[in-house]
Amino acid sequence: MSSIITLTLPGEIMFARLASQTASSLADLVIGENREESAKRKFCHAFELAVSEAVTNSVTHAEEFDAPQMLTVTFEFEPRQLTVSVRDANPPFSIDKSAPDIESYPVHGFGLKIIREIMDQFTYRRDGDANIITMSKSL
Amino acid sequence: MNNSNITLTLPAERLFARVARQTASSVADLVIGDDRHEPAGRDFSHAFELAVSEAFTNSVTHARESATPQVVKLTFFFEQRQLVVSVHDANDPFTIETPVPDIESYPENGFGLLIIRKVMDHVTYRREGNYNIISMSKTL
Amino acid sequence: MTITETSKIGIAILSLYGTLDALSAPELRNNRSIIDPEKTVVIDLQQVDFIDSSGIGAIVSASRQKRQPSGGIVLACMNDRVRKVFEITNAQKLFHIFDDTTAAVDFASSRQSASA
Amino acid sequence: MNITETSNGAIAIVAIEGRLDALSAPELRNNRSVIDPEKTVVLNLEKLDFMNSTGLGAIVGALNQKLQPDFGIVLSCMNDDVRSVFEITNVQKLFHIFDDTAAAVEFATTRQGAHT
Repeated sequence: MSSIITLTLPGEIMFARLASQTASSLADLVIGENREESAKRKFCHAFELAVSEAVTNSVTHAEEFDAPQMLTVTFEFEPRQLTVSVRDANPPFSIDKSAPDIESYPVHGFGLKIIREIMDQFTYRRDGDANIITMSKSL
Repeated sequence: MNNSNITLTLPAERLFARVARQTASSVADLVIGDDRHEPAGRDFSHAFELAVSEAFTNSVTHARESATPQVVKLTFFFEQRQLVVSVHDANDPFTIETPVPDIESYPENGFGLLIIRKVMDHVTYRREGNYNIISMSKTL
Repeated sequence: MTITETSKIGIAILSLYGTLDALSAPELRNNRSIIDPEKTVVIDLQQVDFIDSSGIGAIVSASRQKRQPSGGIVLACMNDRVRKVFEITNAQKLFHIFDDTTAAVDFASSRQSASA
Repeated sequence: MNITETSNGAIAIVAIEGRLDALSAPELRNNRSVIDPEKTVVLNLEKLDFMNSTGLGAIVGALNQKLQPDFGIVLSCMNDDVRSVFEITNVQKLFHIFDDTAAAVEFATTRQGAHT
């Protein structure tokens, strides 16, 4: 049995924080009470971080629009798994960029690598003129 | 800070009251900005945690049994230092003019709307089509 | 929410940890020591990070279970966030409230023996 | 996010509290000691609850400002969540990281001494 939760917000940088905190509190519900603290902590942090990266990416690549575009973050809540997708109206992009070479002291480009590392699944698709990235992790 | 409109749609189940509450607290933190550690900031966030937890729990408690799963929609709108949150559900109409429970009678319910009225600056209820909308606002 | 139960000189001490709302209130309502009319219970609220009207209702209903409502439930260690909700609802009037569990247990046992 | 700054000899100790993400990163980037190429800074991350890749980029960016890329920025007291972001991206390779601030300051002072 899965439940759908949707969060729509303006594509502004302050809302990356909001989306990540909502994701963390949902992840906390997936775990429930009887998990020990560090497993709970890791699962919640994974979603807090992944959603923070995904929404930050959407917002920072939306510069060419004047008014902020609305983003939709959709959560599919299941007993042992949480799936979250982020939909924006930005131009198409690829999630297969390789991580930056560390020796070059890079300041950008870490976001996608972080998501790939901490989520079980991470996919991208184009839907009409919208990007949808989908991330999921199970217990 | 321009004005911003956020919506959160959740299944009408007790389990999700915490997500509603924590999201309300996060939005309130955005309105407060960096003085979230000051007492005024903490009270402002706590007020919205309480108000949203109560309003959402009321919607869940009175949700009708129906084939299609019932949902509760929260919208957050903030400008400068004022935050307005409204809670939409498809339940039967109700009133927010409930009497204050008489504490000596050890009441077990009726506290919800009392808490909302005490912690929020303004509370209004209206009917829109077959939806209830309770709007609550507070200025920092 | 999790409940850890200990007891001292015949008084049950329930330490609540986490959120006391509509979802977790039944756990408190169905606790064996809460339900037992003869048992005086100290509820330690130190680790409660959030309580709303459902939580207040569960604590008020606990005291209704007891033979002598005003003494059956004793509260201890209220943090500011919990105290604020008790004061909004005036529910603090229904309970003896102490800053630490030792004082709460001493009071509870004195009432227990007085009415036994 | 709150930044509090103290100093120990020539070393600036910048403590960051709260969340370091795209919303708060500019504050760190514009911090006077962070910008000063000659100033060695110990970044105390003890009270840093959350950091994402934008925050990480701000810290790497700070190091890029320094004349001494080896010890211009020294890090101390990372919690597990923050440490995981450094390790996932391998950025921990670029920094000397200590479990307590005193050790970080001592290291920075000796390196600074060796170089002046």
